[in-house]
Amino acid sequence: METPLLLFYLFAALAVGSALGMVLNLRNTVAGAMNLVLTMVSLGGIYLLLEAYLVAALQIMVYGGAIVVLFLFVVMLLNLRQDDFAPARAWLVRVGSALLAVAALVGLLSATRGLPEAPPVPAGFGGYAQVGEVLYTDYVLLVEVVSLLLLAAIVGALILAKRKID
Amino acid sequence: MPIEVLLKSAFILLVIIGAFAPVITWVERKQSAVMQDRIGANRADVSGITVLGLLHPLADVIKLLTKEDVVPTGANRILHTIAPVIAAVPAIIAYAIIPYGSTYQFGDHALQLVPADPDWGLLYIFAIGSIATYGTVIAGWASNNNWSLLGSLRASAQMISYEVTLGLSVVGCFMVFQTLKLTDMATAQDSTFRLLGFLDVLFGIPVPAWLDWLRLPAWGLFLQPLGFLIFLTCIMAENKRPPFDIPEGESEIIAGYFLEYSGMRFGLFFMAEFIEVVVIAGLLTSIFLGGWAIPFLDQATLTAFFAQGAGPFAGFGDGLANALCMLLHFLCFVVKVVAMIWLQMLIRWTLPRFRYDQVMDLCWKIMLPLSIANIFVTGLVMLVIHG
Amino acid sequence: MIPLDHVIGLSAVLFSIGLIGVATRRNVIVMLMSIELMLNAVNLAFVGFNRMWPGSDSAPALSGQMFVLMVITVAAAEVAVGLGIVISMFRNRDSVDVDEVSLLKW
Amino acid sequence: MVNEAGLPAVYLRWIPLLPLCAALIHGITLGLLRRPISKPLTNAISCGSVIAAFLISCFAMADLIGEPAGQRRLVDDLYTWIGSGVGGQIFSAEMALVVDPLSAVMILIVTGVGSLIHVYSIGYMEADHRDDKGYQRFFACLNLFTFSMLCLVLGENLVLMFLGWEGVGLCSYLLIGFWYSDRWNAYCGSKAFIVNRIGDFGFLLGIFLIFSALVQVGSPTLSFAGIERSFHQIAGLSLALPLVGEARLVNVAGICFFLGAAGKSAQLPLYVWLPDAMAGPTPVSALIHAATMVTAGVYMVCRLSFLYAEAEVASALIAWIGGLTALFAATIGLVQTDIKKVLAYSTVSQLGYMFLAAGCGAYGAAIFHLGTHAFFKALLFLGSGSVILAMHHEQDIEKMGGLFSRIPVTAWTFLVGVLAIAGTPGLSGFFSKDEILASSFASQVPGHAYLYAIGLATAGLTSFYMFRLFFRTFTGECRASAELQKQIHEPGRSVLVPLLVLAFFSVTAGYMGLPQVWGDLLGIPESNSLGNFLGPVLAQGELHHLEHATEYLLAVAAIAVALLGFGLAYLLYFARPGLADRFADALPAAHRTLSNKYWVDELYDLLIVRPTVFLSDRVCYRILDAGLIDAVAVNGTAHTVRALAAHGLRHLHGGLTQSYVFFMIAGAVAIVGYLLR
Repeated sequence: METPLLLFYLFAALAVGSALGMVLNLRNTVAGAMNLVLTMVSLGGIYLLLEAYLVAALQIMVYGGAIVVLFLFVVMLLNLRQDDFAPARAWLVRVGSALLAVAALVGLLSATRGLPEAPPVPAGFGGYAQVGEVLYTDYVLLVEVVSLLLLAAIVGALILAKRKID
Repeated sequence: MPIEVLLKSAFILLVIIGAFAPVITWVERKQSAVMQDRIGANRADVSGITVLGLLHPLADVIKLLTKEDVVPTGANRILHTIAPVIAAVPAIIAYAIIPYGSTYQFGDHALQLVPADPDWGLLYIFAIGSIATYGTVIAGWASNNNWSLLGSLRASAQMISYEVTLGLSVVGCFMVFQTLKLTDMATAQDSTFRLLGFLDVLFGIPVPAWLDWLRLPAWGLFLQPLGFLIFLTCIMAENKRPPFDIPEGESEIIAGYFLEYSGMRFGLFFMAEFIEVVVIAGLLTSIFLGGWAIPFLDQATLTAFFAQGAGPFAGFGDGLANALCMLLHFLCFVVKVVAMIWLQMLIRWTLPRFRYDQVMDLCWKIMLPLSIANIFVTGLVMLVIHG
Repeated sequence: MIPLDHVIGLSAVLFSIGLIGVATRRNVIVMLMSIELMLNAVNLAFVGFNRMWPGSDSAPALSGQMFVLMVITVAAAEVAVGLGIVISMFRNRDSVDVDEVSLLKW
Repeated sequence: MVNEAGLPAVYLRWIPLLPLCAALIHGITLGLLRRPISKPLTNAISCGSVIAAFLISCFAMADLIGEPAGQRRLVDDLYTWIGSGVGGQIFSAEMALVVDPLSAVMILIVTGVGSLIHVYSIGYMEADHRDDKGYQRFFACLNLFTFSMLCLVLGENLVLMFLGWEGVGLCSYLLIGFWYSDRWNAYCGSKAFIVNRIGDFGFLLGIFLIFSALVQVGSPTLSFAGIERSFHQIAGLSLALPLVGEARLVNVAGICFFLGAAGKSAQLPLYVWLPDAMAGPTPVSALIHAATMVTAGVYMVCRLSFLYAEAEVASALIAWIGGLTALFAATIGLVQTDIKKVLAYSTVSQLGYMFLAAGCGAYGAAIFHLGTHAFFKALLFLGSGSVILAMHHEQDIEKMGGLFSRIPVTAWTFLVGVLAIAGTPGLSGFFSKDEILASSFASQVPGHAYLYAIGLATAGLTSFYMFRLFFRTFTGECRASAELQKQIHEPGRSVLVPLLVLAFFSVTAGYMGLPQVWGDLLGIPESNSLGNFLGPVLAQGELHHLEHATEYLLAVAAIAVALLGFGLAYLLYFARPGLADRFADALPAAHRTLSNKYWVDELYDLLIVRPTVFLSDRVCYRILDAGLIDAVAVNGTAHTVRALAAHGLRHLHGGLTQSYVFFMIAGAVAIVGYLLR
């Protein structure tokens, strides 16, 4: 087996394993978050294999470096040591949802068989220069919209989390 | 090819980790002693020989390796164990893209003195730098100690805050050098610019030819002075050393996130910090000080001089000329790195620790707007120059 | 070469895991993390499909990666607001259990 | 054909913009900031802007005259207002202002008379005792009106003209109901607005018709020059109408446009609003309801003269309606006792004259009369305003009399106005009216002899009721109460100066367009300078050629009729004051009919207003809106949803977040399943 494929399976196994680790880890939210980081980093590796270099770097920087740290920060801020919740209400709904999700998975897996072989990529594909050029020409409106969204989110988060000074 | 990469990696690890990092601990002790008007580390001796205190790093290592490794009760054993590794590894692998020399042609083979040269260069540093945050955060949380947790909280907030500004501060350099690769940046800085050229470009006043010698190296330091200051501040804050050491804050929270660590685990945190000092010096050198470039003497001139120049160096041939050039470049790089390390030490021992709110204010209210303004001004100037 | 149906399949698997997480876990923070996982799974699919149709040298097609960038940004915004809600929720209820916040009904 | 592009003249924009800026300043300080500015500043801004506009208009006029006769056209193209395409053709309506001889005459009248009336308003509104807070509001509306009127006149295309058209309608409404605290005034304002809307609907239909016809022939445009250029293509088109059958498109469009003109210019059957519009302040009556706005219809017909020259049915209709309106309004004017009402009916009558001329194809004569009428009617209105001020807002001529010695300046200038409108030889009204009568005599409109007779009769009636007004107001015994008599005095200078200026022009304005027949008599070649000036932009209707002898005869007839009217008025109201009442008693039916204005208002009330109100109230409101839309559709939907939610759906909303997640997943799975089926 060639190296990229081997790496892909390695990363895929890591991603799935850590994703399961996150979802199934019932006791420890921090461990769950660390599992999530592992998933993110593995996905970053897979992006590299798929020649999406800038996306890979941003994946690790933003997801790994910012988003999950934020999760950890909140977990620590709230000092959630362990999840020791009582048995869930509405367990039927939860089980139903899980079953439905599995059903959807089976359907999706059966539908995505036999995709064509990927063609060779153009020069500079997925590099910062090319992505940046497309981003700030064809998709510049999208950038503006998203920046507005971010501004709104900043203000919203500030208002939500601000401690009221009485 | 892999062998060459391995060799290059081994070389950098040997030089940096094997030589620099231990020596830095000594330098720090000595420098602080000088600055505080005392004698400093001079007690460790092997049968009476102290060698200016240079044996202290050795003694440190022996002490740390032989100490008991304590995991507090109630701590999360796995995360407690992993945390120092997560903290140290990114610092070490960051060296991979710092060029300590240019590309040299030996016959058919081009030797590039950098272990890895990815297209997205600096983004790699930011990516692994963001991973390094976890080491600190996890360490504090896994210790099951309130002081540690407080240290982690402070560390996580401080590190993700400064990461933003850190990224923005080098955007100016990206724009000026038109690249994200550190190797290309160093090459771009291997030239000079007219000190009075701005008169010509911005105001259309011709600069007389007899003033042409009035030049500066095209270093990031001179092209992006504000960027340099912001970058230096932010990356020192990322390293959590004084004056940004509030996550450790001995007088407030004892030792912060690594309070519950002992032995070589503590040693790893300790080492990571010092390795990062070297990484920071390397980055500063590559981005702002021209890397391996010798000021006013670009590579082509130098090689040509050695290859067919006059005097005692005449006629070495291309191979030897390149080798000599490589040696000079590497020495130049080392000198600059040492200077930058010294600068950091100077700052670390000069300034007192910030308060937590001061650190945050500095980041969000001063550094961030300044870095954005820097980008704007850079863009404007480039627009004027390039039309 | 990496077979793309494996990439898409991995994406589907991760998405389902995230879905199960959202559907079954009661810890709001874990739910949010599961949503992040789902978003990541979708990103993976985007990158995979972009790899399948990368365009030509003269006209590289990068729509998939553009989408990923946007999704990452939106995810960041979502986390900022979501965690803000979590904090205020914890402040009011002293808990991050979704079952505890059930006042808005009927 | 005038050069369509025209000379660029960027200063033109300031003619309408200056009054607009003034109106905006007033609007912002008054409406947004709620800080009324001081009276002197208000005066300076309002009058200053209009006077400046007048000066710029003069400049434009000078520029225009400097050009050779065929190329007199100044254009200021600001920007493309409506840019669009119609079926592969580019269509654009420009925000462009055009000054050609026709609009040049109009802007001079609008800004010239307008600035005099602005100045007059300072004195009039200062002395107005009723509501001091409205001072700035009044000037804001007046400036806005000036802007709209200039927009109407200068507009390069039909849409821009329509903008101004609606703008003047709005300002007219605002100013008629200026003292809105009196319900009657508000009612009059609404009446004017609603009646005008009927006309505007016709105008709009005309625009649509012309535009669709132009689209049909492949040259979509709305600019006057463009329509004129492509007009030969649509001249032959016809239109299938219900009831009437095939009709020529130009006739239908012409009638539609005329409906708009009839609304704005108070012609039969839409004249009813103008007499009631006298509820507004007198300067408003002078500016809007005598000199400028009401002549917009005449201006529009002349502007579209190329269309009407082809549309003989529409032209005949215009001529007949104009003639009938002239006579009809004049008869009502005979018995009115409100000084402003008499003048209002006189205005309607004179507008009828103008339409008579336009319908007969003598567009130049119509504009000529428009100009002279603007001067003497503004003079008469301002004079009546001066009288009203002197009489402390008493408008009934039965309570006046003997004012000649008390307010001599007003009386003399009023007399000049009366003489001018009555057709005294040598004054402005004589020449313009004479030209209209001559052209109606010479026209080819069916029944033109009757039209001439009607015009002649109207001239006599005009002379009669105007002198009646003068005698009743200024001569004889003063019939006002004793304490009022003591307070009667001449108003201030800002009222009198405009009167004097207007009196001067009422006398002399006729010599601008001295008909050639009189020019020959006096030995002046090319004496009709106004007509020659307007000539290139107006179409020429087909008129019989008249010998000079015939024209002198016609003039003599007109003078005789005017003298007859004067003599009768002199006899009834000056020499033998009791005789008039005996006349009225002798013919009770006629007198009642005339004093009740032929019961037209009552007729409209019965035929149109009441059914409409009934329909809207009983059917549209109670059954359709309240019964069907509100009760069934709006509230019914809400009730249904509420009932459904209260009894079933709310149980789905259990407050458990993850049950919602379940539904979401179920939906997503359903969609995925459907897509993968």
